[in-house]
Amino acid sequence: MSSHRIQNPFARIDTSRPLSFTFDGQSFGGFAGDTLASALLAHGHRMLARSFKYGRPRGIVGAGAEEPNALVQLEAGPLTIPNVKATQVELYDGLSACRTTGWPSLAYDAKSIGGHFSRFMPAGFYYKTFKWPAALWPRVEPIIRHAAGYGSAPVDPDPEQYDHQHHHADVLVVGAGASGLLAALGAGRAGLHVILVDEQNEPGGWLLSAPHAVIGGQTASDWLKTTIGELKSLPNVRILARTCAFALHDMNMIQAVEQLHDHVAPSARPAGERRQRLHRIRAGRVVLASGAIERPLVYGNNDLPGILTAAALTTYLNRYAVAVGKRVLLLTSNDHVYQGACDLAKAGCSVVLADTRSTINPAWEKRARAAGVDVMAGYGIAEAHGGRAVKGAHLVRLHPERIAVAGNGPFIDCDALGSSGGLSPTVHLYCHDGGRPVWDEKRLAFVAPATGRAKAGIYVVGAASGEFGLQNALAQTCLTTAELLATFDKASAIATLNVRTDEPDLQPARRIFRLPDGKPEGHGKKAFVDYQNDVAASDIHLAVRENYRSIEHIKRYTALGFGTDQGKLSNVNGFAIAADALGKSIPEVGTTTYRPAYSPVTFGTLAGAHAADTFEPRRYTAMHSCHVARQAEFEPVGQWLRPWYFPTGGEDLHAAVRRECLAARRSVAMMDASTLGKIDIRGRDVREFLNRVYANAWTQLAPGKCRYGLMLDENGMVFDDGVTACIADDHFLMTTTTGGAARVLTWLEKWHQTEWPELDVYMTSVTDHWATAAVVGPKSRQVLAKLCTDIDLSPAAFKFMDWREATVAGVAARVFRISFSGELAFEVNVDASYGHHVWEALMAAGREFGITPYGTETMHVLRAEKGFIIAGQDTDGSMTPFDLDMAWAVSMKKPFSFIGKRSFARSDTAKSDRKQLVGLLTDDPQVILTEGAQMIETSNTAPPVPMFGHVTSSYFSPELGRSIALAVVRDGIHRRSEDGVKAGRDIMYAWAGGKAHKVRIVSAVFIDPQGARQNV
Amino acid sequence: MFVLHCPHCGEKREEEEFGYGGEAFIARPLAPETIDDVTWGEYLFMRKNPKGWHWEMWSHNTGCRKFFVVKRNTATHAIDGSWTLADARKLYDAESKAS
Amino acid sequence: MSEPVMQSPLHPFDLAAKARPLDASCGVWVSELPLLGYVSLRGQSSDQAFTEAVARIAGVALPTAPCTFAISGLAKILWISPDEWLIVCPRARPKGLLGEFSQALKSVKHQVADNSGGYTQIYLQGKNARDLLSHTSVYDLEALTPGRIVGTTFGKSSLYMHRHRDGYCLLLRRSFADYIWRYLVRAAEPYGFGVAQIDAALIAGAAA
Amino acid sequence: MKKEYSFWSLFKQGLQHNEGWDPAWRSAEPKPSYDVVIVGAGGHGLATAYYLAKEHGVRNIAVIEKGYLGGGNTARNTTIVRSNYLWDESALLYEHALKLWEGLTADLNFNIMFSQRGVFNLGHTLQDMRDIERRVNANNLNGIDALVLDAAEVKRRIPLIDASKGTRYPILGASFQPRAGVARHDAVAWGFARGASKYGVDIIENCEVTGLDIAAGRIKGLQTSRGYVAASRVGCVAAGHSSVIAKMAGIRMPIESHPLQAFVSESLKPVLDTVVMSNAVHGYISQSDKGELVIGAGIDHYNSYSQRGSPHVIEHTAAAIIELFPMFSRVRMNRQWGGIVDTTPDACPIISKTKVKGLYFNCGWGTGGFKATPGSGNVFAHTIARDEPHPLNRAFALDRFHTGHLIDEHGAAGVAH
Ligand SMILES: Cc1cc2nc3c(=O)[nH]c(=O)nc-3n(C[C@H](O)[C@H](O)[C@H](O)COP(=O)(O)OP(=O)(O)OC[C@H]3O[C@@H](n4cnc5c(N)ncnc54)[C@H](O)[C@@H]3O)c2cc1C
Ligand SMILES: NC(=O)c1ccc[n+]([C@@H]2O[C@H](COP(=O)([O-])OP(=O)(O)OC[C@H]3O[C@@H](n4cnc5c(N)ncnc54)[C@H](O)[C@@H]3O)[C@@H](O)[C@H]2O)c1
Ligand SMILES: Cc1cc2nc3c(=O)[nH]c(=O)nc-3n(C[C@H](O)[C@H](O)[C@H](O)COP(=O)(O)O)c2cc1C
Ligand SMILES: [Zn+2]
Repeated sequence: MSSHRIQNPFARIDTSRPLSFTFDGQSFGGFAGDTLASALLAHGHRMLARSFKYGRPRGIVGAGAEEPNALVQLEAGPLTIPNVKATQVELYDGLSACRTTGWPSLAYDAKSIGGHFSRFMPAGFYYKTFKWPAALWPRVEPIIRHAAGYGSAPVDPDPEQYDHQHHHADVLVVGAGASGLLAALGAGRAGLHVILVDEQNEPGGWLLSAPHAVIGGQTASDWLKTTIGELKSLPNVRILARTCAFALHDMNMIQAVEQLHDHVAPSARPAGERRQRLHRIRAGRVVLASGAIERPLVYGNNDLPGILTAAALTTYLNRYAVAVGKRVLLLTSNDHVYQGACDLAKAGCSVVLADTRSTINPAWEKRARAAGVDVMAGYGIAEAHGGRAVKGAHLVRLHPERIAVAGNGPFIDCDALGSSGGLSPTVHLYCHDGGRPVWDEKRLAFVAPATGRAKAGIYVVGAASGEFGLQNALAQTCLTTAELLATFDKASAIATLNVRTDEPDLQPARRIFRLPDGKPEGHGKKAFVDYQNDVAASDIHLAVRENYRSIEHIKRYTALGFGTDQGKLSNVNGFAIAADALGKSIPEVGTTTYRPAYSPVTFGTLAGAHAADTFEPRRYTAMHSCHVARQAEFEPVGQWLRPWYFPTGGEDLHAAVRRECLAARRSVAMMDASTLGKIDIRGRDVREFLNRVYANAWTQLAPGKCRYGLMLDENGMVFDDGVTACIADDHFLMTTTTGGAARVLTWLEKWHQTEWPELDVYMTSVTDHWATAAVVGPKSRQVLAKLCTDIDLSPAAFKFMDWREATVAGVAARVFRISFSGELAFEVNVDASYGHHVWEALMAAGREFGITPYGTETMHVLRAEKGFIIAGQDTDGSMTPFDLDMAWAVSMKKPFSFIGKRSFARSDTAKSDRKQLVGLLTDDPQVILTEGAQMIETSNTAPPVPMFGHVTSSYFSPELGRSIALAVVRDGIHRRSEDGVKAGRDIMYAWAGGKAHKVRIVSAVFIDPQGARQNV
Repeated sequence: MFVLHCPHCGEKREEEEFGYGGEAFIARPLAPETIDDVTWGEYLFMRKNPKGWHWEMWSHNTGCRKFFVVKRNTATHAIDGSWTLADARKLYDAESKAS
Repeated sequence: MSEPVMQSPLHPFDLAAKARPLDASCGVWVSELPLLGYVSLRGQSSDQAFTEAVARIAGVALPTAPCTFAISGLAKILWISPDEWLIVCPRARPKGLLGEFSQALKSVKHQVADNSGGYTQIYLQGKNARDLLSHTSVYDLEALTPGRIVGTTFGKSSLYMHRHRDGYCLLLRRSFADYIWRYLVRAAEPYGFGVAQIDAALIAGAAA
Repeated sequence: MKKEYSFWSLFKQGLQHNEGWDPAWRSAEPKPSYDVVIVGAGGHGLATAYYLAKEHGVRNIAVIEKGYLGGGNTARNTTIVRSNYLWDESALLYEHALKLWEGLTADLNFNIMFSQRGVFNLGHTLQDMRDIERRVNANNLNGIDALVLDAAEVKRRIPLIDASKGTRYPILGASFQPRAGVARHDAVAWGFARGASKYGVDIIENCEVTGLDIAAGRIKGLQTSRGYVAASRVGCVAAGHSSVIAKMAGIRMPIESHPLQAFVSESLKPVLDTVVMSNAVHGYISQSDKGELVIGAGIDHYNSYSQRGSPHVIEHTAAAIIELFPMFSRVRMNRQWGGIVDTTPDACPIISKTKVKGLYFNCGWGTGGFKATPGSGNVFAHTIARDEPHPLNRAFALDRFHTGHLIDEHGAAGVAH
């Protein structure tokens, strides 16, 4: 048996299952049911950490989520977890943990040197220093950064998995203490769909620390057994242990994280299981039964290892069979510690209980003395003594009314010290979506009123609502639950439950937070409010002195409540001390904002399954496997993956593209164009509709014909383009860009539904239905002819910009004679189920002509040679059709003022010297300009240099044997050489990465301006 | 995180099923050519953006793909109701007349 | 020239090879209902001419109640929106249907479009089928009673789902099939996951 | 308030139990009238008052704040400071601010912990890289430091980043601005408040402006929750609330207020010594001097004044961060929060006179105005003092929404920052 372990049959540890673990490399033993904290305390291991700013020795203070000091690094390597609270680590065999602070060692911490000068490092220290010389700060900052921080992030990818689960429940109960269990029972018996979550490894809450309490004639432990038993038997109730509700969002959407792995030895973790699961619970009603956390009192040196909250001392004793000390000094302002004091005394500890109240609850005093507790009324602690552990404390007699020292008191030596300043209700979730806690002067607490947010479906029961006595808590839970059930028109089956307990009535607590030591604030020993951030009472007074008077300023100036405990122990003390310093009441000071997370939650849990290859969708075409088989390199385009180029025999991008381009220009090549958006549009008014949403005119287009269209936003700027075919008089098929498909469909629907519902037109996406192969090149007709015999492919019968129904490779197809390359080309569209078949059939048919598959890169080169734009590359949301020199694609005569038209007339948009799309030719034909190079007028580049536009597209054209580029240039259209401009205006420089290349501004069409080739 | 009632699907659905469509009832000028740049600019860019009740559009992206109108309080996130475009229009006009 | 062969979007996963008869080893059994016929239909349910013509051709009245579907001998008609339906039928049907509709609806406001290449369905069964969906979709599955169909989220994509026999049919777009399959497999892992041998009656049922 | 901050003063005060420190700024009661009233004591508002007093000799100034000073977006931003914007107008404005940042600690005698650790904007697609080239080249020609890095170089400088080809959006490269970095957001507000206060500016907190008094097209004063205040010039710097204040003057703004969320991890030992932003995967991250990872999410698309957003936005951002840094999957979120950002159609601010004489607006900074704080205050002070825009903010007048002269920075603004 380790030194501090006692016999306690009620404890929740299993002494028949010993476990071994290491801390900082040292081996220890513990039992199943222990936490890392209880197991270390069982060995009398006190100091676990050094403080953030002053490097002061620190030990375990709490017994759960409130722990500010004992942050450890759990395990090592890929499975390591930084900053876990030792009080929340369930022990398993072989567990290994390390401290996160204390350098070079816990015993000797470099920061403690600073500690000696702590008076020169008050709150706001950094803001006042290292300002001069300017060069100083950059050198100091890295040192500060290395002194900061607790645990270390892993450096390897996370080997474990996470997921999300969505629930829709009638009632979610947060907290499975006495109150939560009872509320769940009420809702469960009423037949509602109930979820009960508790962040601890087993239900029970405080009752697990008070096993001797009596409820309706049963001991607490029996009451728990029966109650939990019944809940488990109800099919409509689900209990989730190790599940922390960390956030409450609008309309009662609660996020809760369930721990599935961390309490199990890595070797024993079931494969395929998740480490953590995010439960997203949409609850009709929420019952907050989240209890309360005892706050410590604030006095000199109150941060010594061995000083805990009284509640924690009680919990370690009753739940973990650990007597943290043999000689225990307790300090309280209220009744809550008395039961614990009795239990400690009964367990054989010598217990002195100093009560700051001069008149104390006689009933409790009787019980305490009977148990052998030495009770001292009207005493406080001036300061605690000790180095790496508490050795004792210097008591003072307190003035019965004023917060002042009335006289000297004894020095009590002790090896454990616990204090209680009262309970702070756990109101966090009540406040996450805008709720505010209310200061209750009688209970000396910020409480969440039981039905304060009933309208929103949020109910609060038990300690969370300020009902601190067990019986009151349970009685109030019954009432509140009945109110909740009434909103479901259900009667309560727990209304008449016997919840009588054996506690004496509560006597009011004393209103005291910072104990007096007879000295002005800041003169005595540092009295800590927020342990994790080394915030002392004097820092709060200093902040106020410097006019950081809003509680939010105090928080931000001192870092009060900024830590990984989010001020669970410190905030209320901080607010009260601030009120004192400000001469205001506590409600006037108010609280800081409670925000998620109640307890920290891993990024992995938040991401859930949206990681690795399911991070975001990858969309594939029906021909994808054909491209994979041909070793294509892929490029993400929107959500899609498209073949970028098809390297063969170790080719690089340029070699492959060169080969692919020449094939398209000289013989035949093929591209997968399936990703283009396709929208089937039908209705009597379809032409009128197209007239409104496109810049050009659609009234005349005959069935069997296609037309290119520009789509503008209302600001007059091009945002999408594509070819639209007339299927029948009232029926069109629109194509959009790959990335734009979804946006365009929503855009069209929005205009139709919200502005022009009277138009007779329907739109349906058929993007996924069609697989499209673009057969491109002089020999494309021959290839197609081999597979398509039921239509006349001759130039006369099947003209450029025509489309036909046909059978290709035995499959019904729509063949479009359109071209994005300027070559003779046919786009074969088939039911995607046949996409693979048709692609392979075309490849086979084309083999004799050396048919060459090509990807997006070659597609870009081919279209650039023709001066065809790519929306999103040659446009950036600031280009009108005129800027693109595409006036031919705008019909200003259309009666209806199409989308974007009016904007052309605005003074800036109407300017003739806007940035316009042109072609560029470099002096040196081998030089390929950088896409994104800036256009300037001189080769002199001493900034600031006036810029006139930029290069949008740039390639080496294998066909021309030279480089070509597209650019947008201010007044570009009037600078083009062809149009015989004033000498020199056509000469500019394209500047990128420090190099300026001389270029000539030319037409954007580099090949076949008459379009002869596509018409053959 | 909202639950919105889709008047077309007749069900309450989670926010993630919807897309936000911005301020409702911004009428497009009937004869854009006849109005000046300022008026056109107002239509294009100026928004009420009230702190309080807001008539706004949402589209049921994963469901019926219909646009509909929600009256929501931008300060409290309270929702007063949701309606089809046509029904909402009537309520909105009535409200505008009242105030 | 080789005979035309169809490929379902999940073809690359070669489910046939992985398929086995149902047993107790898995909580979730999945199979694809491949290569069915899908026809998108739009029109006004207030227009008698439209509803009657459709009823005549489809052999069952158009479901006009939101989020419901109707089954006839030859097809299943899914309500998508107040003016949109998706007809699921055997693969041979759409060609005929399209003709018949266009004929019958000549003078009626409507739209029909073959979407057969654009969709596939996944059938989910097993004791944890519903649990699985609670991981992938935000929808309240309690409300997904037999006879109802809803479009909702699936991971970062979306799909339509409805009950079928003692399982669920997931109707999804072709290009998302790869993502949805991977997502589903990942989500099912904790429950044990198997590819179920596909039974012809099931496909027929799904089609009608 | 005369006391300078220095090692020496710290030492002296330390010996006196730090009891001798003066208020950092003077809290004032509203006077009946002021020459200039600034509405909104955020970083921008306080900077405006500071420069009005310091550079334009205006004496009788009040800054009126409905809450606590610096409690708006200044209190809740992820503090990224950079000037590598695309268009000349914005690049020069942000660069003006960056130059002021570089001397701000000394100027204010307040260490605002400006840390020039560099900012990466990752490129994940070919188009990203084109845009990066375009932006970096423009920056260089404007005399702004910026460079294009390839994937290998990104990996070398950010060893933890996943630069493998297998990711959803493989990293192809990045733009990098060495002089960019982060600053301590609260210190900026406090430093400017202290500085302005030294020049006699009245800083009035917990005082809400509830109405504007306008007669004959001229501003006369303001109604506030603490009474009427006369003023011949009023500068509104209310960020998320700009539309609300504009409405008091019968003006509609091209602004929508959206929630923008952020979150921090628990405090960790240093793992990331720079700032990483990615539009494609949609997240950005840095590590503060206190050790927490500071992470910004995208905006919620609905309008809101609630300072909170929807959780799926945070979840998506966490996923994005893991996509970039798979090891952070096991790191824990400590706290999340939201602000109210004032977004404009072209992702550029409005620093402008209005149709009401003497009424000026500085708003529309949306997701990215912290970086502009000193520059914004500096040019706005000029605009108010001279009743005409500073050359650097002429282009940011309201009339651009009528002429069509938008300055589309969506590319450079991208994700919130
Ligand atoms: C989560 C988040 C992350 C961000 N990240 C970055 C980033 O990394 N880099 C960056 O450059 N920018 C960032 N921003 C944007 C940046 O925070 C803002 O653009 C900038 O802080 C605006 O400063 P401000 O002083 O104008 O506004 P604020 O600080 O919001 O000040 C406006 C003030 O006006 C007050 N006010 C409003 N109405 C009234 C009234 N009626 N009467 C009196 N006072 C009133 C408010 O209370 C507020 O204090 C971020 C914003 C958010 C929310
Ligand atoms: N003396 C003390 O320190 C102390 C502390 C708490 C309760 N009590 C007493 O115990 C009795 C019963 O109290 P109760 O049932 O109202 O509270 P409780 O403290 O017994 O139970 C609250 C439970 O809620 C859980 N919880 C809190 N926040 C949570 C979250 N966000 N997610 C998941 N679980 C969460 C806790 O783990 C705990 O089990 C009362 O008489 C009360 O006064 C005493
Ligand atoms: C850069 C930055 C870092 C922050 N770091 C922390 C932190 O370490 N701990 C913490 O509790 N809050 C941190 N916060 C969040 C603040 O506590 C607070 O939530 C935020 O300023 C918004 O204010 P509000 O929550 O009061 O509305 C940080 C905020 C910012 C802007
Ligand atoms: Zn719907």
